[in-house]
Amino acid sequence: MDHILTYMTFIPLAGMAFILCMPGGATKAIRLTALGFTIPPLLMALWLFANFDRSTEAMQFMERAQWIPSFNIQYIMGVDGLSVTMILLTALLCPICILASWNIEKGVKGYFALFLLLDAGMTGVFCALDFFLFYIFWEVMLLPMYFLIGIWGGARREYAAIKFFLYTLAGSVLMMIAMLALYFYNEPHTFDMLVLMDNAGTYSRTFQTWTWLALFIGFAIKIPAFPFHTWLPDAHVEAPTAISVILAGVLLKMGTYGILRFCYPMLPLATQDMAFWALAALGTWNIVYGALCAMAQTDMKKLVAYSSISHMGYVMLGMATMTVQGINGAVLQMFNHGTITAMLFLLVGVIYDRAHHRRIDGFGGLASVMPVYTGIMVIAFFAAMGLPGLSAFISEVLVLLGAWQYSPGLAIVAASAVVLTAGYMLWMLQRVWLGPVNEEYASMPDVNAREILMLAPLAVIVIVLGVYPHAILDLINTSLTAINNTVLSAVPPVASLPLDVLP
Amino acid sequence: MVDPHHVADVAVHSSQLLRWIPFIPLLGAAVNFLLGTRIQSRAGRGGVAAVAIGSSLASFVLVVISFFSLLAFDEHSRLVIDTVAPWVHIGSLNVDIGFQFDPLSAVMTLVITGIGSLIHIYSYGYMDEEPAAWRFFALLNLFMFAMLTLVLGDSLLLMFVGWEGVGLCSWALIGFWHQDHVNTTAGNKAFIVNRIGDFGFLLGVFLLFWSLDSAGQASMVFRELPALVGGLDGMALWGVPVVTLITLFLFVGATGKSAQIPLFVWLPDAMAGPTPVSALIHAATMVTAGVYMIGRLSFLFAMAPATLEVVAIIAAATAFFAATIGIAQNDIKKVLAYSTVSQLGYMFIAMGVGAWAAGIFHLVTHAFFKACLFLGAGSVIHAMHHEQDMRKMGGLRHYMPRTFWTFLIAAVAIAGVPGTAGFFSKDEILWNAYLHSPALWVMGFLSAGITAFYMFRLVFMTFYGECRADEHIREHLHESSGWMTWPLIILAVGSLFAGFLGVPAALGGSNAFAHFLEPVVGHMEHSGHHSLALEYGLMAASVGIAGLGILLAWLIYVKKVFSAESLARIGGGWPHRVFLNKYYVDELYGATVLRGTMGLSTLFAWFDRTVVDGVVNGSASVTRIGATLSGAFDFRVVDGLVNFTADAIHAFGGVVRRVQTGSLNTYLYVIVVVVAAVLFAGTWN
Amino acid sequence: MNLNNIQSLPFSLPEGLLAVGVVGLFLLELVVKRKALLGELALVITAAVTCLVAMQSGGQEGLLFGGMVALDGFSIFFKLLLGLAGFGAVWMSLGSDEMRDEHPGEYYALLLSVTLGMFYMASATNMLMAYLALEFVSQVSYVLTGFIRGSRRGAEAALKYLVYGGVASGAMLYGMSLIYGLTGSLDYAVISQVMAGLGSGGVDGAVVAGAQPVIYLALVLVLAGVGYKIAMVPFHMWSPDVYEGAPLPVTALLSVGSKAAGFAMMIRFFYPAVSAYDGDGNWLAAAGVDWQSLLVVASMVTMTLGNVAALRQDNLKRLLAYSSIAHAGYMLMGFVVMADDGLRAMMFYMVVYYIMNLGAFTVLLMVLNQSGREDIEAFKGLAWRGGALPAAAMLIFMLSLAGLPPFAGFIGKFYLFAAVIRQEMWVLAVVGGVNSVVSLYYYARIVRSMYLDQPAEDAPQFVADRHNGLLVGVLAVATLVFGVWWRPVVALADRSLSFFTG
Amino acid sequence: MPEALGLHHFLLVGAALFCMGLYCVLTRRNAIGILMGVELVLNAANVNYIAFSRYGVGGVDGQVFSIFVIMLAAAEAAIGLAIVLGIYRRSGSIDVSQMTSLRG
Repeated sequence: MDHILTYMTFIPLAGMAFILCMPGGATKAIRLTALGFTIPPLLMALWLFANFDRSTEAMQFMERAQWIPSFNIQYIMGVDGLSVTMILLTALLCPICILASWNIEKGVKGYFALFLLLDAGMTGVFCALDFFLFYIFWEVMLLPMYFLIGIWGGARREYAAIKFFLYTLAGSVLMMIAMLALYFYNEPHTFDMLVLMDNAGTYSRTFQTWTWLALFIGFAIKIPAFPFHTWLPDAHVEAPTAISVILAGVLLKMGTYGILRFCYPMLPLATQDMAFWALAALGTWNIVYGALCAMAQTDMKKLVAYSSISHMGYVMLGMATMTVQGINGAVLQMFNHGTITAMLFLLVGVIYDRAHHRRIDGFGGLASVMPVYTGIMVIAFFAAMGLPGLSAFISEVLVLLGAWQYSPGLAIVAASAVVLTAGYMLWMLQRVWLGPVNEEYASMPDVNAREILMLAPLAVIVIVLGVYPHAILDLINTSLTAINNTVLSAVPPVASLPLDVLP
Repeated sequence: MVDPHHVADVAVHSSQLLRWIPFIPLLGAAVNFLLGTRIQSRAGRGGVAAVAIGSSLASFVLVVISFFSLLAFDEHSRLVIDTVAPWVHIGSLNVDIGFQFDPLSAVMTLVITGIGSLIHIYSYGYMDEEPAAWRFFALLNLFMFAMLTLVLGDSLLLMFVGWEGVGLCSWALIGFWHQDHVNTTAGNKAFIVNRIGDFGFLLGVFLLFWSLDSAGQASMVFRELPALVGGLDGMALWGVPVVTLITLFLFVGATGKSAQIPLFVWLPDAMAGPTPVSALIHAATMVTAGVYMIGRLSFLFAMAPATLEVVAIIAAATAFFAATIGIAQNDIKKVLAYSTVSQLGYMFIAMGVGAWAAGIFHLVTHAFFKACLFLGAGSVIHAMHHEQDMRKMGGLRHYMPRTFWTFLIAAVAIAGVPGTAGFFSKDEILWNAYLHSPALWVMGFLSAGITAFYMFRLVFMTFYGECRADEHIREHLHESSGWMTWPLIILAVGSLFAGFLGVPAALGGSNAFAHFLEPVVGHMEHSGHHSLALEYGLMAASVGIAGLGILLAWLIYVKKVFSAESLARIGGGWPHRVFLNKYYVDELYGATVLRGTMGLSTLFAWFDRTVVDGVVNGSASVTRIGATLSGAFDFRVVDGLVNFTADAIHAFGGVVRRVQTGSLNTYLYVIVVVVAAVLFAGTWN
Repeated sequence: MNLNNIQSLPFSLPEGLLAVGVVGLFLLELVVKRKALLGELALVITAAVTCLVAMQSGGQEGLLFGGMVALDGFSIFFKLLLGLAGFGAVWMSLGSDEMRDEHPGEYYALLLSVTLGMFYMASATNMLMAYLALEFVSQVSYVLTGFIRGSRRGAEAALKYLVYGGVASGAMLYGMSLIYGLTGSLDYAVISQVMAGLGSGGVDGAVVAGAQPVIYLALVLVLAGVGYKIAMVPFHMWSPDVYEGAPLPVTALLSVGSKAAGFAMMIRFFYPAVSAYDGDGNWLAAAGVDWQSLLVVASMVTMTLGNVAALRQDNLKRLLAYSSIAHAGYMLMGFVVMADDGLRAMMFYMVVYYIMNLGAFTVLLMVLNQSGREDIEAFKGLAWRGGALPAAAMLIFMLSLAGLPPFAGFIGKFYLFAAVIRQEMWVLAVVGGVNSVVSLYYYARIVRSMYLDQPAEDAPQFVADRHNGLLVGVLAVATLVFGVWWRPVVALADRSLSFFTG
Repeated sequence: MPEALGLHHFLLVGAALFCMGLYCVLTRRNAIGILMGVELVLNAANVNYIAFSRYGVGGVDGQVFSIFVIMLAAAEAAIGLAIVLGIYRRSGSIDVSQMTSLRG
C-alpha cells in the first residue's frame, strides 16, 4: 500500500468535503457517512500494525514530495513505532467517538464535518516528518476543537473554548519560533525532521537549551503540565462527550509525543540538562497534584480531567528517566491512558445523556439500576487505578520501575499516587454507583447496543494489554530505545567557532 | 521472547496442568459474570452455585493431583513450573506469565482450594435469599483465581497481580450489599489501606530489582532469586543496607494485606461483608498473603536481621493489642476479626524469629479453626436473622447443636488446648519466640491467655445461658441446613487433627510439615542448646494460661461469679473504653492521614482554580477568593494566574482606548511628544 | 534605461488610463443618465489598468520622467496590488447601499485618483515626486472620507484626517528638506551615493560627525510622514477615527491600498535611498544612523497597541482599524531586519493582507447593507440565520488575520517570523508571537458572535447579495489556497524584489 | 547680501517657523487656526528648501519643490476650509475639542 499515510490522513478530509455537500437535514445519513469515513483509516491502521517492521528504528512507509522548494518545505510522511502507536490510538478512537456523538441533534452536518477535520489533523500530526507540515497539522486541529467545544459544549462553553484556543495557540507560537530557529541553524536550511535529528550533534548547548524550552512550553500546554493545565478541566467539563474523549485520548498525547519526537532526538544535550526539573520533577508533581485536585471535585468530568493530569504525569516521569523501562512505560502509558480515559469519559457521557447532569452527589445506587453499565465501569475504574491484570498496570509499573533507578525519591512520591488514585476513584464510584438507589434515576435504562459497541472494544483492549502488553511494547521498543540512546550518548559539539579556535 | 535464564542446578519439572489451577476458577467467574443472570433466571441459584462450586472443586482436584505428583519427586527437586506466555520483556526486566508449584505453593493451594471449596458450598446455604447470587459466586471464583495466582505466580510481578487482585475481590465482596453505605465504605477503606501496603510492596520490588541489576543481573523470578541475592551484600542506599530496606518495604506490603500494626484498621470493618467472605478472605486465605510472601522470600528476609527484628516486634504487639481489643467487642464477627489480627500476629512472630515453617504451619491450622469459627458465627447470624450482637444471643446450643459443637471444637483449637491443631502450631511459634527472645515469648504467652478468654467469652455469651433474642427471632431459631453444617463438621475435624501434621520432636513427632517445607524456606539455626525440660515447661505454661482464660470466662459468663460490668470498671473504666474503641486508632488516622489528605486536596483544588487561573482572571479572582473562603472552593488559584494575565491585557486595552480621546489636540500632542522623546533619546547617544 | 518625459509615455499606459478615467468620469457624469454605468466603467478601468500593469511585468526596467519614477519589479508588484485595491474598492462601492445615492461620477473619479496617486507613491524615486504623490493620495482621501454629505461622522473624520495628515506630511517635508540640504539632491539615486560617502567617511570627517544627528532628525521626520500613511504608532491615532467615520469602501481602500502604498514608499526611501546593499541580500544603514532599532521598537509597540486596543472594540470598522494598525506592526517586522528576505516577507504579507482584509471588509459591508449596523451585535448568530456562507468566509478571514494555518495569513506571518529569526531578533519574534495570541482573542470574538451565539428572536433572516458575495467567495478561496499552496505568490514577490536605481 | 546673513540664519528661521506651526497646531482649538498652523509648518520647510537651493549644492530643485508645496498647501487649505464649512453649517461650531464623536 503506497501512500497509506496520506490516505489515512486525507480520507477524513474527503469525508468532510462529502458531508459539507450533503443536505443538512439528512442527519442519519450524515452520521453514517461520518462513521463510514473513519472506518478505512482504522482498517489501514490495523494493516500498519500488522505490517510494521518492528526490528528497525528507521522511519517506514515514507513519502516525500516537494511542496515549497524556495523555502525547502517538503511533504514528508513516515512512521516509526512511536507514531504508529499513536496513529492506532487515533484511528481507534475516532469511530468510537462518532458513535458517542450519535445523540448530537444540533447542527449535525457541521459537527461531523468538523470532527472529520479534527481526525485528519490528528492523524497528520502523527504522520508528518517535516516540521512545517507537522506544524500545519498541529494548528489545523485547533479550529475544529474550538467550534466543537464552543458550539456543542455545555453552559460555559464559550469561555472554555476560547481558553483552550488561546492556551494552545500561545504554545504553538513558541513552537513556531523554535521551528524557525532549527531551520536556520541547519545549513542548508531545512524542515526535514530526519535531517534535523541527524544534525543534532552540531547544535550548541545554548541553542539547544533555548529551543528546547520554547518547544517544551508548547508541548507542556498540550500535555498539560502544571501550571499550564488549567484549560483542561474547563475544556473537558464543557466539551461534548466525544470531544472530551478525543481531547484526553489523543490531544494530550501530542504533547508527550512532541517531546519524544522533537526534544529528545533533536536537542539531546538540552534534554539531558532539563529532564530532571522540566520532566521528572514536574511530572511527579503533576501526578500528585492532579490526584489531589481530582479528589476535591464535585463534577464527574472534572474529576476525570484531573485524573488525566495525574496520569499524564507518569508519561513525563517515565520519559525523563531515560531508562528502557521508563521510556517504554511512558509511551505504553500514553496508549493505555488514551483508551482508559476514553472509557471513563464515555461512561460519564452515558449517564449524562440520561440525567443531563454530572454532579457526583446527584446520583447514587446506579449499580442496582444499570448492572451492565456498572460492570464495564468497574473495569475502566480499576484500570485507571492501575490494577494488575489491566493495561495501565504494566505501563505504570514500567514507569515507576524506571523512575526508581533515576531517582528513588521521585519514585516514592510518584508511587504514592497509587493510594491517592484509588482514593478518588473509589470515592466517586461509591457516591455515584453504590449506596441506596436514588429514586429519581431508578428507572434509568441500561446501556444500549450502540453504547456497548463503543465501550466494549476499549474494555477488551484494556484487558488484553494487561495480559499481553507486548502488542504495543514490541511496536515501540526499538524506536524508543534508539531515541533514548540518542539522548544518552549525546556530547557537546566540537567547538568550531573562530572565537574558540583563536588564541 | 521466552525467558533465556535457566537455572541449571535445580532439576525443573514442567507441567501444563498447573495453569488450570487458577484458570478454572477464572473461567467459572467469567461464566457467571457474563451469563450469570441468565443462568440464574433459568436454573435458579443452584445453577450459578454449581458453576462456582464445580470450578472450585475442579481446581482442588488439580491441586491434589499436583501435590501428589510433587511428593513423588525427590525432596530437592520438588519444583514444577508452567510458563504460559511471555508477559513483559523490556530491557533487563524479563517476566513471563508463569506458575510454579513447590511445597510452599502446595500447602497454600491446598488450603485455598480445599477450604475455599468448603466455603463455596457453605455459601450456597448461606446466600439462600440472595437475588444477586451470580455476582457473589462470580466474585468468589474470581477471588480464588487471584489468590491462586498470588501463591502460584513465579515472579514478584505476577504475585503482585494476585496480591492486588485479591484486594479487588475483597473490595467487591465487602461491599457486596452495596446499597448500604456502611458496607461500601468498609470496602473502600479495605482497598485504600491495602493500597498503602501495596505502595510499600512495589517500592520493595523496585529496589530489589535495581539492586540486583547493579549487582550483575536483575530478576523478579522467584526461582532465580536465591542465586542472585548474594550480590546484595554490602550494598546500601541512604546509609541503610539495601536488603534491610527491601525487606522493610515488602513488610509494609505485608502489614497492609495481613492487617498488622499500623495498617490493621481495615480488617474489623471488612466484617461488613457476607460471613462466608469473612471466613474465606478475611480469615483463612487472603490475609495470610503477607505471611506467604515472607515465607516465599525467606532467603531474602534471612539476610536482614534488622527487618526480622522489626517484624517480630510489630507482630508481637499486634498479637497482644488485637487480643485485648477482642475482649471488649460485642459484635460476634468483630471478636473473630480481632482474633484474626491477633493470630496473624502470631504467624508474623514466627516469621520474625525465622521460624518460617512454624508460621506457615500456624497459617494452615488457623485456616481450619478460624474458617470454622467464622462459618459457625455465620450459621448463628443466619439463624438470628442477621443479628450480630452477642448481647442479644445466648443459649443457642439448644437450638443449633451441630453449630455449637463444631464452634466449640474450633474455639478449643484456637485456645490451644493440647492435642488440637492450635496447640501444636502455637506452641511451635512460642518455643521459637522464646529461643529468639524471652520478651517475645511473654507477649505471645499473655496473648494466648487473652485469646482463650475472649473466645470462651464468645462461646458462653452465644451458646450458654438464657436466650436474649426477642420472641420473633426465637420462634424461628433453627439449625442451619446441611449445605452449611457439613462444611462446619469437616472444618471442625480439621481443627482437631490438622495439628498432627507437625507434631514437634519434643512430643515424639517428626514435624513432617516443617520437613516438607524445608527445601523452600529452610530454617534458621538458633544458637545455644536448650533443654527438653524447658520446652515442656513453656508448653505447660501456655496451656496453663489458656486454661486460666477459659476458667475466667466460665466464671464470669456462666457462673456469673463476677459481673462483666465490674470487670469493665477496673482501673476507672478506661482500659475497657480503650479496648472498646480499638485504641482510637481509627480516630487517629481520621484526624491525621485522612483529614490531611482531604485538606491538601481541597487546598490544591482551590489553589488551582483561584491562583493559577486567577493570575489570568485578575481582579475577578479577588472576589472569588472571598467566595472560596466562604466555602465554595470550585473557583480559582492556578487558573487564577492565567485569568489575571488576560484581565491585565484587557485593562491595558482600556487604557489605550482612553488615550484615543477623539480630540485632535491629544493626537497631535502624542505625535509631538513621542517624536521629541525619540529625538532626545537618539541624540543622547 | 533612463527616459525623458516623452519617451516615458509608452511606459506609463496604466497611469495614463487612470488619468483619462478620472477626467472622463467627471465629464460623463454630466451626460450619462444611468449613473450605475459610471461605477461599472470605473470597474472596467481599474481592471484594465491592473491588466496593463501585469503586462509590464517582466518587461524593461528603468527610470521614467527624468528619474522621477522607477519602472521596476518592485513598482510593478505594488501597482498590481494597488490596482487590485482600487478594483476592490470600486467593486465594494458598487455593492454598497450607502454609496448608492452619492455623486457617482465624482466619487469614482476620486477613487481612480487615489489609485493613480498610490501608483506614483509606489514608484517615486525622487523626494519631490514622493511628496507630491503622497499629498495627492492624502488630499483625495480627505475628500473621500467626508464624501457622504449628510454624515456628521464623515465630516469629523475628514477634518481630523486632514489636520493630522497635514502635520505629519509637513514634518516629512521638513525632514526631506534637511536631507536635500545635506545631500544636495532630491533624487534617491544621488542621495544614496552621498549617504554612502558619508558613511564611509569619504567626505570631510567633520561633516560626517555633524551629519549624523541631522540625518537622524531627518529620518525621524520622514518617518512621521510615511508612518502616518501606514498607521504606525505613534502616528496611528487618526486611523481608528477615520476608518470608523469614512464610508466602508473608502475604509477598505485606506486599509489595504494606502497602507501598501505607504509601505512601498517607505521601503524605497529607507532601503535604496538611505541604505547600502551589500550584494548578498543584506542592507547596511547609511552613515551609521541606527534607524533599525528605532523601528524595531516601533514595530513592537505598534502591534501591541493595535491588538490591545482592538480587544475592547464593539464597532467592527473600528476593530478592523486597530487590527490594521497591528498588522502594520507585523509588516514592520519584515522591514526592520534590513535584508531581502524581510522585504520579500513584507511584500508577501501585503498580498495576503490585501486578500483577507478586503474580504473582511466586504463581509462587513454585506452585514451593513442588511442591518444598517456595523457593530459586533450585527453579527450575532449570523451563521444560524441564513448567513452560513458569509459567516464561513468571515471565519476564514478572521483566522487568517490571526495567523492560523492553513490560511494565507499564517504563511505571511511565517515568512515574517522567518526573516526575524534568521537575524536572531528573539525579542521581536517573541513579542510578535505573543501578539498573535492576543489578537486571536478579538478575532475569535467575532467568530464567537457569528457561530457560538444564538441569533436574537426577532433577528431578520440574512440574505446575501450576489455582487458582494462573489468578491467574498473569491477572496475566501484565495485565502485558503494561498494557505496551502503559495508558491506563485512567493515567486512573484521574489521576482519583484528589484529596485532600479539607474 | 551682507556677509553675516548665511545659511544657518535661514535654517533658524525655518526651524522657528516649524516650531511655531507645531505650537499653533497643538494649542488652537479653532479648526481654522489649526489649518493655519499646518500652513506654517509647510512654509517652514519651504524656507529650508529655498535656502538650501541658494546656498547649497542642490541647484534649482529646492525652489521647484517649494513652488509645488505652495500649490499643494493651497489645495489643502481649500479642502480643509470646505470641510470646516460643512461642519460649521451642521453644528454651528468649529471647535475641534467638541468633535469627539469618534473616539475610543
